Amino acid sequence: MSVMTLAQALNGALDLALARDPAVVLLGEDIGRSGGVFRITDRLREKHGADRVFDTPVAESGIIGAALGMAIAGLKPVAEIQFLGFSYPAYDQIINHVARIRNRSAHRFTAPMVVRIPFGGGIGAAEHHSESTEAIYAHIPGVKVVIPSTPSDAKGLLLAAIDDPDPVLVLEPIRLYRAVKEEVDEGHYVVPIGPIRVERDGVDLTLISWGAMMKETRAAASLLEESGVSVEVIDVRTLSPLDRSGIVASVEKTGRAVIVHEAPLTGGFGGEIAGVLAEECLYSLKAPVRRVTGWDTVFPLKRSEGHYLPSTDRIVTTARQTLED
Amino acid sequence: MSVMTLAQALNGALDLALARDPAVVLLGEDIGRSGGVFRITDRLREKHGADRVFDTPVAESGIIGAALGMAIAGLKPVAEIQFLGFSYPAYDQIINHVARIRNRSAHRFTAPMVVRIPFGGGIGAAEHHSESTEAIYAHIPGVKVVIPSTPSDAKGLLLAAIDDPDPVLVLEPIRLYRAVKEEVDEGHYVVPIGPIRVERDGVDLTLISWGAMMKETRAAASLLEESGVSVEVIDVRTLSPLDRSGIVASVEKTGRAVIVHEAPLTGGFGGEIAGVLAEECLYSLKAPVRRVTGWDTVFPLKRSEGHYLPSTDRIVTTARQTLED
Amino acid sequence: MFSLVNPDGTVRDRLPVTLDEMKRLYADMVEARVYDHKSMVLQRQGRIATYAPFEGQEAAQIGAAAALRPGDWVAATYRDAALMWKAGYPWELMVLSRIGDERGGSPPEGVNVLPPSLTVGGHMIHAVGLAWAEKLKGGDRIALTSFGDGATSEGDFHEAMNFAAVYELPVVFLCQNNQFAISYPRSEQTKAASIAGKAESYGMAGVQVDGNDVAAMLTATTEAVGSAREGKPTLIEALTFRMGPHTSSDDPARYRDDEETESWRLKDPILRIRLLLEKAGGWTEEWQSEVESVAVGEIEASVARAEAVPQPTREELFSRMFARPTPPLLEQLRRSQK
Amino acid sequence: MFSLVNPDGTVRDRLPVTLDEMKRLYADMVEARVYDHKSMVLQRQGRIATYAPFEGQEAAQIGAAAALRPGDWVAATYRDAALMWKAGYPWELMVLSRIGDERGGSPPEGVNVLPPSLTVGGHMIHAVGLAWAEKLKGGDRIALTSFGDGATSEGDFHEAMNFAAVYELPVVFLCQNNQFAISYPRSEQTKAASIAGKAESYGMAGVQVDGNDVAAMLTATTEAVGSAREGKPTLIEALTFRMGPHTSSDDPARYRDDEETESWRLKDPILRIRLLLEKAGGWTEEWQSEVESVAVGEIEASVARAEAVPQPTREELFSRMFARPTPPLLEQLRRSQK
Ligand SMILES: Cc1ncc(C[n+]2csc(CCOP(=O)(O)OP(=O)(O)O)c2C)c(N)n1
Ligand SMILES: Cc1ncc(C[n+]2csc(CCOP(=O)(O)OP(=O)(O)O)c2C)c(N)n1
Ligand SMILES: [Mg+2]
Ligand SMILES: [Mg+2]
Repeated sequence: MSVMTLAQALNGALDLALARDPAVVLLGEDIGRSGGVFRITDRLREKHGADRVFDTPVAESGIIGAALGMAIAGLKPVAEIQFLGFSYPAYDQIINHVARIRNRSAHRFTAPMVVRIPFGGGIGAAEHHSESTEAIYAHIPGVKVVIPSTPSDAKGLLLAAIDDPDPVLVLEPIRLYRAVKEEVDEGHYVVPIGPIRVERDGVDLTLISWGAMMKETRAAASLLEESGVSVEVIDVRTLSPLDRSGIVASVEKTGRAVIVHEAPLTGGFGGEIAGVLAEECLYSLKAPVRRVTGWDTVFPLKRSEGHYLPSTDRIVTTARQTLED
Repeated sequence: MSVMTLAQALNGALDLALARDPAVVLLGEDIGRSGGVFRITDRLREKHGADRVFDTPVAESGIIGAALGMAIAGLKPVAEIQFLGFSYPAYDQIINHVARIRNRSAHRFTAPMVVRIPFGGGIGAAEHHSESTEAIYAHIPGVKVVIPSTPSDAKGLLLAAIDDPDPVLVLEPIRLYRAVKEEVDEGHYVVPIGPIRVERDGVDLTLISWGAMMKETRAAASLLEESGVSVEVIDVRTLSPLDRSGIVASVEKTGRAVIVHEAPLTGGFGGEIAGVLAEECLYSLKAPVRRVTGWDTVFPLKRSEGHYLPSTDRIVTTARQTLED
Repeated sequence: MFSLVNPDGTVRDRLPVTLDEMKRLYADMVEARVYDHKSMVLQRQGRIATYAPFEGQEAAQIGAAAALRPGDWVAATYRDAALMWKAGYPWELMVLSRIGDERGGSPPEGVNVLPPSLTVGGHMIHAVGLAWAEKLKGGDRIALTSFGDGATSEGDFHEAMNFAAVYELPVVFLCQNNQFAISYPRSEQTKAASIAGKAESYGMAGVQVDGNDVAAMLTATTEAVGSAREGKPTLIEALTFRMGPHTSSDDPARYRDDEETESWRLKDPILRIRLLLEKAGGWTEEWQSEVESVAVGEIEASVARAEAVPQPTREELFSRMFARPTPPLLEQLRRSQK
Repeated sequence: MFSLVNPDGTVRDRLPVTLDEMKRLYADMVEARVYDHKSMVLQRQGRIATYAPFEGQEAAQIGAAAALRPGDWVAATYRDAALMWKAGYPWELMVLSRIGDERGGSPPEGVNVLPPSLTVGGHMIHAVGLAWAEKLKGGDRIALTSFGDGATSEGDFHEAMNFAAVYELPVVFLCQNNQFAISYPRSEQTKAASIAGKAESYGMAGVQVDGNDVAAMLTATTEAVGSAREGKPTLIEALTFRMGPHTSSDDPARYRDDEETESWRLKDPILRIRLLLEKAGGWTEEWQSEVESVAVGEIEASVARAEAVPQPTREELFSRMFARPTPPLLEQLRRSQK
């Protein structure tokens, strides 16, 4: 065990994967010589060789499509897209090919590959560098989508993704890369893809979130606890396949739910979860489900980030309303 | 007035738009000489000229990006993407540029453009030709998404889209192009973008759907009415901006809701609507909200379509369960 | 343009292909055409869904595939049934796909031919990735990807060509320029003098070949495969023509006149080899009818086997998504069964 | 490679640019560099967000923009502040954008310069659409789009180039080949001998220009703009070098050695014109310091004005999305206010 940031945990996972399985290769823009714009692949090219870690031309569709070909031929490519806002040129490859080759070929050809993508805002970045469009990926049948919010989950989910016989998207919360530290096992271990993580047990209210928003969600939970509210906190971790029963079990217990995400409200993945609660928890719900999310706007530039991003305060206020209903 | 199919109504709307506004131009693959694979632009090139109706190279990103440039420069382009399954190469242009140019330039540059896309399955088509991925478009801040299910709505919504100062996606249900006929006003008129259409009034249950699934939804409503159930049927028509209050008003009245769509369940737009009901209608809901949708699978080939597509029967059965709760 | 056999069956200088090989290629083209015509009939009879005929392109497809070794990868299109078959993909499975059954997408082990891509352009980069993997694994397999003139306008063509050249990958890019992308003519698709010429902007070799000359296609592709094995990708532009409609639901009368089509009939890829074989004394009435009956027998049997495949179960729809169905899929399967 | 002024300020044959013009271009480059250096300082001081410096590329940008007429369209990148400014986009608004305020994206009426695109490659096709509209409207405006060497690998480059050529549109494609895409060198980005050469595969004219020679850039771009007005697009490859980091958060030491950078210092675009002007007797100490103080004054004033712009309101976040805010936006705005 040693204390690591989320970024270090990811780097460690990739290092380990490259060392233990010769089929693992990395490709992406600036991931080699410069170690990635967020240094997640730092030193991996020096360590494992230029024939394992590839810098690529600036072509996202090419990166994902080439990774798919590699995967079909038996490698385990881990591709990086530099920011989620630049993943869209590859959306066609992901939804039409990566997600479908197994079905198209009735299991004859498969895509054991991983796509790592930094995402989310809150760092005053330029346009396109703060996107949270996880919902458009979680809606694709045939790909799995995981979003770690702690260093140990980051390493375990990434290693599970690399072991998975099917394609997995790993969305990495930029804002948390270096914001959180914790003890992480240096060896190889996996965090299963699917199950939610109940980060904190409670009986009065369930706060449901994922990615960078876990930070504000945790803070809100602590504030609520201080005022005597028993809060259950769920880190969804895997958006697809969704752990419906895990979420339902918690809300059946608490009877109250607030969902928190950074993406715009309409069509965001919070709608899916609220929908699940409307289907499964009607009789146990003591108050309306509420969503604390970004607004239906473009993610703004630095000066307006505060107007857009869900704050701890907004979460607490919404939770209190929900407790009063 | 004269009786038209949905396809004829769309063709009439485009004909009218080209005639009344010189700024309107059409571009897309095979829309000129051959009049489009579904003949929606039939004869428009002969009638309005090769400098108004353009056949393009096979390049979806190019089509949408060029249309955006045209729109910024003051034209009103109406672009066609041949099938929704082929729209993804243009997803980047739509989410990163078409939807953002107004915000990016603080109103200085705008995108008064329309993108028409045939979508949906049920005709035993080949792979990629049966997609219903409306949810990934309805989640994009900055574009509006409409889905007509009747000839008069098709014409009115398309004309409204062309008049709209902002970008509008018009998703056209392939299965209904020639399946429904009705009296349509030959003149120019618009159906406002936004409001739902209550197609049938009822008090016991609300059926909510859009696009081709309106066919099965209508059929289910009739069967239920025959057995004495008073069903309210909502054609959502506009997914974005969503008419939350219109939907909520209906469900507050009936206390029961079943949402029907062809897209896969998880992350489908039905989740958003069920989520809205969980937020707004908890106290009036007499039964859990239910979704009758496609499964979380790739849309299958002809032989398995019946295993995937929501049937009138599935809608009726689900409605009855909801009435019994 | 590189060509060896003229439309009248005469040969430009000497032929690097043996008479027996030519007879084999001829027989294969005949069988392919039987499949093509049969498929159009099946479609009209409603026994298969939309079909994209390749009549006129038999030489481009059979000649190119004949240059491959077992184990080489192929990523082709909806119009490449002849190419895929010659590379080992059974007719039967292609019919099954057209019947609307995903199991048609699963060729036998050892046949490294991907089920055809129906998105224009999306699959070329897969060949690049396949070749990249083979290069890293140190094998000598290559990947051939086939696509049309229209596909060269997609951004994916550009990215695939560039990656192949940048990483010096064993890929052969085969563009069957059949002069149309549905209704859009090659002359408008690009203002480039030739599609083969596009190779240069990737630092890649490009060659224009008479796509209706099976000997030229075999020879040019064999050369390209050879350089591919040395890490030098090539773009082959096969000049050919789609004699039929784009698909069974297309009406060519809307965008091209019969004269153009008829002018290409004289350049028919099968006819010219028959004339060549006649001149070379390698052709007899008996042999022709034998070739035809073998072909008809093969195709009829393949169609019969495909149509005998039982309907897919609902379970398969769910089980095909992942190695192991996810909990949501299992739950949905349960719901679907009540 | 087309060039007119050597690094030492000597001129190859005669200069098609007047001495006064050269002095104007020189002064503009000096002002641009002042802006560039000032921006790096502002970034370190935390007064603006990430900044992408263009030092070394002043000639490519000022020379190209000098060839444009008022009303011509420009679609450029995050690194093209000098080009955009010369085309009429106020420094002040570019600073405002970097401060993190969308209102910086709104140039004055009549200035047809789009706010810069931060997606690599996505904006070239917008220039194509802009030019297409102008052609249809029958005006004689052209569109110039600027992008880097890395952007030429994106599929969007391919589609934009093809559309421009196919429809014979008044577009100028300006590639500032500054040798790197972040850490990825031009030599790996494409195996093509030159980027200019890629024009041929679209049936377009391509020219390679010394991007550090403002006279050559002005001359070549003026010619390209001329043919554009006749419906003939051109691809200009400006050979230049990014002297600074990719952005303020990049560390070039990881991927390139100082020698390479230093070798380009000798080819500095400003230095060579100063030497030229000295030789031509068009340069004096006084004039230089006057030019510099004007530049500093302009930039300082622009920064001051930008920083004086009041914070954006929450309402603006919602009102910027559509011509009229939609009901969901209005409701969300209400919620955001409690
Ligand atoms: C990405 C994408 N866009 C559009 C289509 C619709 N479409 C199917 S075939 C075709 C024309 C392709 O022409 P070409 O590449 O020349 O191949 P050919 O059909 O002539 O063999 C088009 C536009 C598609 N299948 N995929
Ligand atoms: C579509 C997309 N992919 C990746 C990025 C990340 N990125 C920003 S700049 C850059 C390199 C661009 O290099 P080049 O085109 O040569 O322009 P330069 O920065 O050298 O001026 C990359 C990869 C992006 N902004 N957009
Ligand atoms: Mg073709
Ligand atoms: Mg560069």
